Parts: sequence; structure tokens; C-alpha cells
Amino acid sequence: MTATLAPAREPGSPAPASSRRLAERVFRIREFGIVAVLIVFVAVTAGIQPRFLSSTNVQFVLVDATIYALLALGETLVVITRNVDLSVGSVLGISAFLSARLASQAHGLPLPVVFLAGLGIGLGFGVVNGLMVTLGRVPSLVVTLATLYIIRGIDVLVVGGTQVVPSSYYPSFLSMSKATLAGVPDLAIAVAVLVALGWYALRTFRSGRELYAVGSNPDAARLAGIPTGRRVLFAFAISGAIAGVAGVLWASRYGTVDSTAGTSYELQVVAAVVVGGVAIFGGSGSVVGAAIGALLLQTINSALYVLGVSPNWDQAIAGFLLILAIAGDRFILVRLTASLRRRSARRGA
Amino acid sequence: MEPDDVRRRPRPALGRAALARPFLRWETGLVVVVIVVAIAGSALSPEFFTANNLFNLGLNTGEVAIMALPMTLIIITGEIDLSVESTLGMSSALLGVLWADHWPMPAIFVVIAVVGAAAGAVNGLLVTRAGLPSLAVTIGTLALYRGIALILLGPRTVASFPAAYTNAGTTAIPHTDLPYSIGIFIVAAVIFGVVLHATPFGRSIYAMGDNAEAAMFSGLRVKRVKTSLFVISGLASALAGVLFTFRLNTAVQDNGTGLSLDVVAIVLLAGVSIFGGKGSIAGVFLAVLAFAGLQNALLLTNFNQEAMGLVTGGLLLVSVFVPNAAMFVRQLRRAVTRSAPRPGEPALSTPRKDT
Amino acid sequence: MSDGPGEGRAAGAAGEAEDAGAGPGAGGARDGAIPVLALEHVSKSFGAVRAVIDGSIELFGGEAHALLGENGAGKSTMVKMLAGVHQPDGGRFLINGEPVVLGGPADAIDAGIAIIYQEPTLFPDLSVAENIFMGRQPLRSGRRIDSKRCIAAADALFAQLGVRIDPGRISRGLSIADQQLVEIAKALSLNARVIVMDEPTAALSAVEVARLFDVIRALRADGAAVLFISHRLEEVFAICQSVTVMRDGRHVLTAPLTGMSAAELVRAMVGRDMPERIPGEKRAPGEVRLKVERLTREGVFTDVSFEVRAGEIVALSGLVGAGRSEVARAVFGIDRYDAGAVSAGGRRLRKASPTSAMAAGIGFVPEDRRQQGLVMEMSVQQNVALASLSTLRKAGLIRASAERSFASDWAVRLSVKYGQLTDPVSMLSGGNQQKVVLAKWLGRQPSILIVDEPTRGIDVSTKADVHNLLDRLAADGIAILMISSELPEVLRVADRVLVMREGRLTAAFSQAEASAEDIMAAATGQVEAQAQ
Amino acid sequence: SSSGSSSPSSSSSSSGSSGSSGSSGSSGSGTAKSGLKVFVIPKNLGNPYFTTADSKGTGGALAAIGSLGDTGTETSGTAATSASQIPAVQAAITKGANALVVSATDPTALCPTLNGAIKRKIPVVTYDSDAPGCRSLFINQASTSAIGTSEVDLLAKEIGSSGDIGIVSAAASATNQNAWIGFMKQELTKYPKMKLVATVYGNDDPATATQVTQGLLEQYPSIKGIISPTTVGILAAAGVLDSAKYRGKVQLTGLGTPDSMKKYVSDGTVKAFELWNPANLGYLAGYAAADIAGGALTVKPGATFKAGKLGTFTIGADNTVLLGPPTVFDSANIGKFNF
Ligand SMILES: Nc1ncnc2c1ncn2[C@@H]1O[C@H](COP(=O)(O)OP(=O)(O)OP(=O)(O)O)[C@@H](O)[C@H]1O
Ligand SMILES: Nc1ncnc2c1ncn2[C@@H]1O[C@H](COP(=O)(O)OP(=O)(O)OP(=O)(O)O)[C@@H](O)[C@H]1O
Ligand SMILES: [Mg+2]
Ligand SMILES: [Mg+2]
Repeated sequence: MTATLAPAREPGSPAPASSRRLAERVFRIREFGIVAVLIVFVAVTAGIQPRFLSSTNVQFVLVDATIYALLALGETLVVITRNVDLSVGSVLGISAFLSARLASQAHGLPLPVVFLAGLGIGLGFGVVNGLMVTLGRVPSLVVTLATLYIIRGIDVLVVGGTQVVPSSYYPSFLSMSKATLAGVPDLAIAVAVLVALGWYALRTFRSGRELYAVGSNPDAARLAGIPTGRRVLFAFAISGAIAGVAGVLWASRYGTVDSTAGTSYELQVVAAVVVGGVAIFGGSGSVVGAAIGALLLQTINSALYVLGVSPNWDQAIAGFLLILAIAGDRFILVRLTASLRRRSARRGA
Repeated sequence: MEPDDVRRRPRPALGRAALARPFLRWETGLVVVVIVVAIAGSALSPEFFTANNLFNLGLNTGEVAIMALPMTLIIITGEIDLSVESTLGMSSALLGVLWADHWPMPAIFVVIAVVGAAAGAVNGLLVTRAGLPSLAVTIGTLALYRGIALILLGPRTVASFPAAYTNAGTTAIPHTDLPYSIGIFIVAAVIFGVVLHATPFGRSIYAMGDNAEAAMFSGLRVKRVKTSLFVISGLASALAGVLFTFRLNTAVQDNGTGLSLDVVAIVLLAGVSIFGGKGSIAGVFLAVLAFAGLQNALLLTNFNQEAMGLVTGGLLLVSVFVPNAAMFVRQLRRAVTRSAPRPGEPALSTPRKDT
Repeated sequence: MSDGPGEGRAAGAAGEAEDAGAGPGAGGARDGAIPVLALEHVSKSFGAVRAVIDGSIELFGGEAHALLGENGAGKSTMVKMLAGVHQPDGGRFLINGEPVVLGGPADAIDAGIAIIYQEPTLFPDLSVAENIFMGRQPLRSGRRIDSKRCIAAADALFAQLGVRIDPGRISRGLSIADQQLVEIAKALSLNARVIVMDEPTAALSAVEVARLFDVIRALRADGAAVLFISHRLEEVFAICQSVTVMRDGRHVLTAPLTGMSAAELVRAMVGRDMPERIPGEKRAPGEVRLKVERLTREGVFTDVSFEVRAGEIVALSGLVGAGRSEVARAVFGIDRYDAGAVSAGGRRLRKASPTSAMAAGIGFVPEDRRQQGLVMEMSVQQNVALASLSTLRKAGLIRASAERSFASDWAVRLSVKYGQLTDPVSMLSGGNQQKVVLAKWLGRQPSILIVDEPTRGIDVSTKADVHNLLDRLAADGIAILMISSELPEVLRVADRVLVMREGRLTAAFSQAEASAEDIMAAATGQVEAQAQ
Repeated sequence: SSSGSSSPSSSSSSSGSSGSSGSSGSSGSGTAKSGLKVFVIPKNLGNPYFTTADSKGTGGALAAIGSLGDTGTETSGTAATSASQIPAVQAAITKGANALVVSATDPTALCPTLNGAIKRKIPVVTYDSDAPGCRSLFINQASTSAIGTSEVDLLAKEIGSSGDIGIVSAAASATNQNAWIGFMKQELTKYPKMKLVATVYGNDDPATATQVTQGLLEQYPSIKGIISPTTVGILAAAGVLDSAKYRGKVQLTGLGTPDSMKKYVSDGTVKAFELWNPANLGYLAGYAAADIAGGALTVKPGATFKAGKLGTFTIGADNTVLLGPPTVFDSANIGKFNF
């Protein structure tokens, strides 16, 4: 099920270097595929409704997408290790509420402190998830399905049927998600930088590569002396911390926070990660792909609203497009593999 | 090879298969959980063991229980179906629309069965023929099928179902205290149990869950079996949709929202491995009892219903942790002591420095 | 290797033995030298299974030491104790004479112990180079991985092994042999003082084996200690200086190899004499059972045509990666083919349908038993019965008693060693797992049997059993297509030998005219022998 | 007390008012049975609107029930669906409820269960969302037509009775919302230059409501005004309009709580909106339920009763009690309210 290229060895291949370059090119196309889908989709939408590309709308879409892209970044780390974190929506919810309450009750507080609070809350839950998965040897889907319910339960008890409303914050808390730099939301820039850093780290540091190794073959990773438990724990901790930060952004973005914030985000995030080409059974994929996947899904949502598609239809269309995106990605991959095999055959002959 | 070549080394008996042992332990654990829930329920509320309450308990659980059966088989093959709640919603919407259009009930049932099977087939074919991960596919159809329900029904509510049918949704099977949905579940559980545990079809489900490639190399029809399981899941969800609609006497587009994860939670509680290859129908039966009993008992107390998730999640965690508790403690202790140098150990085996 | 290219090897073996006699570590006494690595009277149990009861082994620098034993004797378990994967239940682990405790594989790596496990342990999604250097990648400034140096180093290792594998490709889809070679490269890259090789040659053909031996000699010259496990005794004589034999989890003997005969070793391993080959009464081959016509899968194999007759054993020989397994997979319907046709018993088979192949009486023992042959979590009994369930049912239900007697019957016939029929097959040793796969297919009583590397990882006496079994099956009129990378096996068993090179059939020999030289020549492309 | 132009009661069915008609009725709480169990079952738990309506601290339903010496319990499901509400109703009956106070998620679905309660002589008082035909009494927060018409009138005043307008509703299937929107469309016929271009659904989820409002504005740049008859929707819409691009150019009104909207009223994003007092609604429902269960009140059109701090109410036709006209909040009065 893992969509990976396995170019056949070319009998009598000229030099390994050239086939390597070919393989590299294909891998790059892998992310290009998602980008292409995104571009086509934006072009079609803008063709029908040019205001889709208006600066306000682009800003709105980018800000909405950053929250998902951020969650997808953390989720990717976990999925790469052959695990899954279904608790991100609940963690986002409780962090959103607590940080919102902080921002509305302690007006003198500098913004970074609010972020640290959100990050700390998320980190705590992430570590708990990670410990149960690594030390308890319980499948992560089970653990995080349980903590999805439990953290939401805690949230509900903490919130107690109240809500935090925009009127109560100090103004910079709300305006932070609206600030822009050269027309691009500050948040989008910050998240793009984070994603780029994550991408670079996963490629260039041993511990990053070891995350892939753990997901690709956990037993082999153990035999290779990789501290698998620590790596998995790390992935969960980061995923939790990121969900915590995303909660702060969520509160700033939408203003009103009650106990339902972030409900069912987990499936959206997993979908974004898969659309972004991250293998759901671990070992391959990139955070850039996942972030673009998140952007694509948000763009689809937003486009349907902007196009004024009947609210009776938009969910079906969104679901259909999601399947189309996954299937299209797979189709391109299969075709590429086949053509590579044929090409090597012709060259070998 | 001659018989005298036989050199079976005698070994101490291992008792029953090591494979079967964790199952037995799991199910014994579930029996204990069910008993504890029953005792706690009756201690917390004298109404717990009244026929009326047990009937309500069953009534509110029937649809989820029915959907849990095919979900069990699907998870044993290593796949998952998150779209069941939307198939339920789609079936409910179809029932409402067609009934409002004055179709005869039997014709409606046929259409619903066909659509349910088709919904499952779409999932199955995307997974087996297109080779897409089921988790992703069924997140997509979760939205798609709910969307179709919305297209069919829009904001409408259809309610005027004939009393003969809605009564079946809210009354007991004659001469029993069982709601119809639970009756259906019990019969289906027996059938699923026999199929899973005693037929070649069931055996192939376990085989492909553990090693799909080896199953294919053994001539098992992996794709066909998986597709058929998704179809069965679609059919069961459609049936659950009909029962749901008649029970509430309402067809609205959001019927059943949020049930998929409940179904998955029950199946996992039953000890079915999310990685495939392990699980039993008896476990599912017990898990349904535990899950429903606990929810009902809490409803009868003044427990804050909002925090129900705490209990659902907690039950899931406890059930997976109790068998592992000893190991967890050992691991934890080891992780703690590892940071300190172990006494009497040569320098050679110092922990590897990480990057 | 008994003859053919084995001659050269036999000469080499003699030379080695002489080396050994003169070498510092040779001989039983070893003159009080301290072993770099030693296990003393170790034991290891898994639940009720006592895998190693009393094992001892000593490794010396500059020496290649063989560990021999039947399937299930406990060799791999010893290896895993050396690797830090398992902690011994009892006994001592000594490094340079000092007792140590290894907390895990990382500790073993730090202690300078490199392991090639019996089953490849690769990361399928990562590049070959990363597989080799995982956790130890060369770094540049800022602790960043230097991927250029990583690839270059991998290239150098492959050059040393004389193989051509692209270090930049991902390792998913590597053939078993290539996986094994990557494992060898990985172990070499550690520059370890001790290298443990658990059946490294099981999947390799003669050319790669020869290169590997060159490498082992170089390692020895550098003073490394090598532990070498193999079921091919001729290899042991060719490369090792001393030997330890285990039987049923116990140490039997440790001795220098000089002056030992193969028969003595076998006796030590099995406690009796090696079974003779019972020459089956050869009958004239019957009607054509399997007919493959111009089969082509683009980029993998081209224009492959051959026939297998009833009562005939046809061997498909060639170098690793020649595409033999791919042909077998296409015939059995696992893979699609682009052109050509397959018919069995006169009926044309549907493309990509194992069920259709099975219905036509084909059985297929695949090369990778863990991935393709077995369902590891299932019991021995369930694995044996897996392909025959349709014959074991009554009224749609599996009859437990029929399944049990079916499985025990076949397990006995193939002398599978197991605790209980209900034990998971993962508890069996590698060779016994292979027998379970054989039992699974023989249980279907096929009229055509395709066996891909049927004796990979099988011990000498069992191998002889398997060869006798194949003879007897052929005598019973079954058509057999055997893929094997082991030339002696091919020469010993086959009635006809087909040779593949780079996806094409390049030669065909009858048993009479087949010689190791000719087969190797056709496999490597030195001559283009004409097909018959 | 209200400024603004709401037309208090155009519906004829209900005649209750919060005045003090000092009438008869058997309102003495001391004389009737007390110590009864009254269950308050909102659409769902964790919903701030219902938390205000039900809580003791806000002076809602539980406060009223407690003041009569009875035991009030709030219970429901966590999702606003009948499938999650019905088990709570069943459990309340099983636990021996003497009266039920219910806001029906879906009347048709709930009716069989509620009728079961009535059959057992358990009075059912609905509030916020009615279940016609299967309740004893309905406490109507405001007349449906009044809400619909008054919001259109409010917006018309703000945009000079001309221009395109949109509606940000809750769920597409919400009965309340659809009824109000129906009356809005009717009222719009009085303003020929105002055109309703689209109704979008935010599902009472802040994120969705924000996104659909954005989509609405991008799709129809000509929009001059938005009505959002839901407290979640109006907040989200205000958040979107809270930017230099839209402030003052697109007007927003609807139903909102004064506490949550203070920021937007003071910065000029929103001029005026309205709402009844949810705590008073809950208080009245709780009070009536306890009274009926205690035998202090017999439900029949024309009967009057005194509901503690709220004064006297009269049961109208169809056994309905109207809470009173909604309050319109603007910059002048919003500081005085605290809910
Ligand atoms: N993890 C395990 N759990 C239970 N039993 C095991 C386990 N590993 C090995 N065994 C058992 O221990 C015995 C020794 O196995 P081992 O793998 O060491 O044999 P071996 O000598 O390497 O055989 P082969 O030549 O077939 O590889 C076998 O009977 C095997 O079934
Ligand atoms: N799934 C795959 N994807 C891509 N290439 C593959 C795949 N499987 C095998 N190959 C390549 O195809 C070629 C033929 O492999 P195959 O295993 O058929 O060779 P073989 O002659 O059977 O060798 P062996 O001795 O290992 O069995 C090899 O170069 C191998 O790397
Ligand atoms: Mg072994
Ligand atoms: Mg092969």
C-alpha cells in the first residue's frame, strides 16, 4: 500500500549515476504531482470566480490552511514512524481554550508566554501519548483514539459549558492572526519557515533519518542500534506540542472558543498527510508534501464556499475531490513506475 | 523420506497454542469488565437491572453493535472502514426521500440494500484495485457519503413513517425483552462467529491480515475477500441506517454522525489488533456489553455526561494496558535506571551516544 | 561444491587449510591466546522452548570459525546473543576475556561486533546507501549528513564485493540476493573486530560467493574474527580454519578443520551418517505438463519459452537477478506479463490468477519464505493447511480433526521439528519454516511443482532429504520446475538445465551434457550456447 | 426597555407578557408538593447558550427549580442530535423524574419518548425549541415572526433599506433558524430594494461559520448587510468583518449575546443586534415545570401563574407561554447587560 518507487535494476545499465539522477527526478515529481493538482484546482476556481484570488481571500485561505499545515507537520513526524496521532484535534481544543482564557484574563501577558503555555499543554499530552505507545507497547491508533476521547472529556470538564469570546482578549491576541507582511499573513510565513526547517532536519540529521528507519522497519531499526522508543516518543511529543501551538492560533483566528474547538480535526489532518504523499504505514513522505496536502484540502473547502456551491453539495464534492487527489497521486506513481520499467527494458535491449 | 527419519524432538508441552492464549486472556478480562460494570451499575442505580432500562440500553446500542461485526472482520484483514456512519446516514436519507416520494416500503429496502452494497464496493475497489490505503479512502467516503445524504435530503426532516415499522424500531420482539436491532445483532454475531472462526473464508481473513503477500502466494483471493468485506460492511451500515431511522422516526441528513469511532473503539476494546490478524467475535460481543452497560450505568447516575469521553477512552486504555501493565512498569523502571550508569558493568556496553 | 567450478574452490580450500595449520590461532590449543569474543555455556529459552541449552563458542582474531548444526540446532540464537538481541539466561559472555552484559544491539555495535542476520533486516523505503550507514552516516559541519560521502562509501563497498547495486535506489524491490549483499556491505562498513555471518551465502550464487570469500580473507588478514554459518559444507572447508558443531541446543565439538572430513562433520551434526542419494528409477518423461510460450514482462524478462514434462525435473539456473523468480511468479499468476502464454495440462492459464494456476494443478514454493511463504502469526498446522482448506471442509466448515491429521501427516513426512502443531510458525527455525512451506504445497498433491530455491537455509541432511523427495515426486509423475542458485544442487537433481541471463533464456542442457563450466559460461554470457 | 424597532408581538397565539397583571392562578409555591425531581434536558451539553439558560449561577432553570424546594438536574447528550438526546430523556424517566424541561433537537424523533413520559403523568415543558403535540407546555423565547421581522427591520435601518444582503445561519436542518428565515423573507417583500442573495450555513461551529462568511463576501462583493440569527454565527461573522476592508461598509445584525459582542459594538463593526435573556427563558421553563409537577399549576389556555422574579405570565393558545419581546442591544445600552 505504500506508494514507493522501486525502479527495476537495469541490466547492463550504463552507470549507476545516471539512473540515480533519474530516480531523483522522479522523487521530486512526487511532490510536484500534488503541487500540480493544487495549481490546476486554483486555476479552475479562479477561472470561474476571479475573486477567489483576491488578496483578502488568499489571506483567509492561507491562515486557515496554516493551522492544518502545522498539525500536518507534527502528524507527519508520527506517521513516518509507522504510528498515528488521532488526539491532535482534542489537544488543539483544550490548548485553544486554556490559552484563550489566559489571553482574556491576564491582559498584561506577552504573547510568547501564551504560546509557551499552549506549547507546554500540547507537549504534556504528546509525551503521555508517546510514553504509552513506546513503553506500554500499545498500538498508537488505540492509544490516541482513547486519548482523543479522554482529552476531549477533560476539556469539557475544564470548560464547563462556558466559552471565551473575542471581546475579552487583549487586542494583540486577535490581531496577530490578521497581520500580514507584503500581503502574506505573518502566520503563513512563520509556518512555511517551520515546515522548511522540518523538511531540512528530516533530510540532513541522523535522528531525522532514524525516524524514517523506525517507520520503514521497526525490527531492523532496533537491530541497527537505533533507540526506537526515544525516536517515537520524540515524534509524539513534537506532534503534541505543535497541536498545542495550533490551539493558540485557532483561538486567535476564530475568537470564540468553547469545548468543541478542533472536533474531528484529526481525520482532516490525517487526510492532508496522506494526500501529501506520506505513506500511512510509515517510512516515507515529507513534511512539505503534507503541508501542501493541507493547503490543498483547505483550498478545496474555501473554493466551494467562494463558488457558492450549494451547501447541500459541498461536502460530497469535498469528499469526492479528496478521493480523487489520493487516487490521482497513486495513478501518476504507478504510471511512472511502469514507464521507468519499460524505459529500462528498451535501454537494456 | 522414510518414517524412521522422523526426529521430532520431545518438548515440554506448551498447553494450548501460544497464539490462542492472549485471546483467552483478553476475553477473560472482558468478562471481568462486564461483570464489574453490571455490579457497579446495579449498585449505583436500582433501576439498572429493570427490564425497561435494559431494553433501552439495547435499543441505543443495536446499530453500533451491528456495524461492529463487519468492522471486526475488516480490521482483522488489516484495513479499516471509517465511512460506516456516513453509509448509515445515506441509507437513512434514502429511506426518508423515497418514503416521502410514496415508494412502497419493500422497494425502498431493495434500493437501500443496493446502495449500501455499492457504497461498500466503492470503498473495497478503491482499496483493493486502486491500491489506496483504506484509512485515507474511507476518510474520503466518510465525507462523500454524508454529502450524498445531504444532497438527497437537504435540510428536510422526514418523519411520517408507518407505525408498523417505527414500532419495530422502538418495541421488543414479541415474547422477549429484546429490541429488534439486538435480536438481529445476536443472530448476525453467531453467523459472523462461525464464518470467521470455522470456515476457509474466515481463515483467509486472518491469513491476509497477518501477511497479505503470503496469503496471495497461497492462492487466497485477497482482493476479492477484502472487497466483499467492505460490501458486507456497507450492507450492515445500510441496515443500521434503516433501524436508526425507524427507532428515531426521523430521517435527517446528520443521522449517525460520530458513530464510526465508537464502532472502532468497540472493536479495539474487543481485543482485535489494529495491525490485523487477531481478534474474535466473542470478544466483540463482550465489548458491546461492556461499552453499552457502562454508558447506560453512567447515564443513570448523576455523572456529568459531557465527560463520557473520559470513561470511553479510559475503558479502552485500561483494557489494552492491563495485559501490558507489568511490562509497562518494567519498561518504565528500565528507562529511569538507564539514565544512571548501571553498576558493575564494563565501559564497553555504555549506551550509544545519540545524535 | 563437488565438481565443476568447485574444483577451483576445493583447491582454495586445501590452501586455506594449510594456512590455518600454520596460522597463529589454528589448532585446538591456540597456545593460551585470549579469544576476542566468547560465549561460555550459555543457555536461552523462549517460554517452554529451550533454543540453546549449553552453547559455547570462541572467536579469535585473524580466524574464520564455522558454526554448524542442523536446522533448529540453535545457531541463530547464539548469533542473537552475540548481537545483544537476546540476553543469555545463563552462562558467560566474554569480550577479550572480560565478562560483559550487552543491553541491546547498540551495545554490540559499540563493542565492535557486526552481524549479518539470517533474515535480511533492511529499511525498504530508504536508499541502499542509507541502509548501510543508518545511524552512522558520515557527517559534515553542523552534524549534518554528508550524503555524497555516504553514496561514495557505499559504491566503494559494492566495488569491493564486486557487485553492481545502485546505492541511491531504495531497497524495496531488491531481490533476496541483493538484500543479502547489502547486509554484507553493511557489516563490512562497521570495520568491526568481529563479523558474524548467519548464512550469508544462502541466497547467493557461485560468483558472489567467491567474491565474498575474497572479502573474508581480506578481513582475516586485517586481524578480524569471523563467525561463518552455512549449510554448504564445501564453503566451510573453503574459508574456515576451525569449527564448532551444535546439536539440539548443545555444544558438540570444537576443532580445527584441518584433517576433518565432511562425513565426520555431518555425523557430529546429526548424530548419524548422511543419507545417501537414492537414485529414483528414472522414467522417460511423459506428456508436456507446463508449457511457457514467448513469455515477456517488459524490463524484467523477454521471450521465455520452455516446457516441463511429467516426471521431469527442469532446473532454471543463472546468476542472481537473472529474472528466474520473476518468470516463476508470472507463471503462477502473481505478476502480470505483457506478452506470451502459459498453459498447464493443455489448458491455457488466466493471466495474474494464482487460483487458476492452482486449479490447473500448479504448486509454488516461493523464494522468500517469511514474506511469501508463511503467515508468521499462524500456527504450524494452519500454515500447512492454508492452501488446502477447500479439501478439509465439510458443509463449508473446516474440520479441525482433518486439519490436524493433515498437518501432522505432512509435518512428519518432511520431518519438521516443532513443539506443538499449534505453535506459531514464527517459533520454528529457518530451515524448519522452509519445510512447512514445502509441506503446504505438497499437501495439495500438485501435478506441476515450481520450487524457487527449495533448499535455501536447509541443513545438509535435510537437503539430501529434499533432493530425494524431489526425485520421488518426479518418479510419481509430477512435473517439477526448480530454480536454484546452487550449481551442485542443479547438477545433482535436474534432468534438464535451462540457463537465464539478463531476462532471457540463453542455454539449455540435458543432464548428460550439463557441466558446471558450461552453465556458468552461459549464465555469465561468456558463450551463447545454443538452445536445444 | 428596549430601543429599536422590534415589533413586539405580531403573533396572536401568545399573550403572555412580563408585566405584572397581578392575576389569580395558583402560583403559591409553598402550598404545592416540593422535593420533586425535575430534569432539565437541553439540546446538548457544553453549549454556552444552554449553560446560561440552565445554570443556577446565571439564574436559569436550575435556580428556579431550586427556589421551589425541588431538585433540578441538567442532563443531555454531548452532540445536538436526537440520537444522543433520547437516551438522556429515557434515563431521566427511568430515574423517576417528576417533570421534564426539554429543548427538542428534533421534535419528531423525540415525540415517542416524550409521549411515554406524559403517559406516565410526567409533565413535559419545552423551551427554546418546541415539540408540538408531545409536551404539556412550551415556553417561547420570542415569537417566531417577531424575530424574523425585527432583524430585517434592524438591518434595513442600517443600510438605508437598499442593497444585497446575506444570511449566515446555523445548520441547514435547524427548525428554529428556518422558521425565522421564512419570516425574514416575508418581511423583505416590504423592502423592494433589499435583495437576499444567499443563505449560508455555519453549523454553529466558529471555524465553519468564519469560512462560509468569507466565502459569502468573496462571492458577492456587493453585499451590504448580513443577518445571522445564531449566537455563534454572528460572532464569527463579526470576526470576519472586523477589518478595515469591511468595517462600516458591511452591516451585521442578528441574535447575539451582549457579553460576547461588546468588542464589536464598541469598535463599530456591529451597530445593533438582539436577543432575549436566555437565563430568564430557562428560569421560566424550570419554574413552570416545577409548578405543574407540584400541582400548583394546571395547564390550560388562559391560566396565569407567577414565576418568581419574572412576574406573572398567561398561558396562551396552544399551551404556549411567551417570554416577551427580545432586547435590542446597541452601543448605548450594551454596557448594562451581563450575559
Ligand atoms: N523467538 C523465538 N521464540 C520461540 N522459539 C524460538 C525463537 N527463536 C528460536 N526459537 C526456537 O529455538 C530453536 C533454535 O532456533 P535457531 O533459529 O537458533 O536455529 P538455527 O540453528 O539457526 O536453525 P537454521 O539452520 O534453520 O537457521 C528452534 O527450535 C526455534 O524454533
Ligand atoms: N518488486 C520489484 N521491483 C523492482 N525490481 C525488482 C522487483 N523484484 C525483483 N526486481 C529486480 O528484478 C530482477 C530479477 O529479479 P529475480 O528475483 O527474478 O531474479 P532471480 O534470477 O530469481 O534471482 P534470485 O537468485 O535472487 O532469485 C532483479 O534485478 C531484481 O532486483
Ligand atoms: Mg538460523
Ligand atoms: Mg529468485
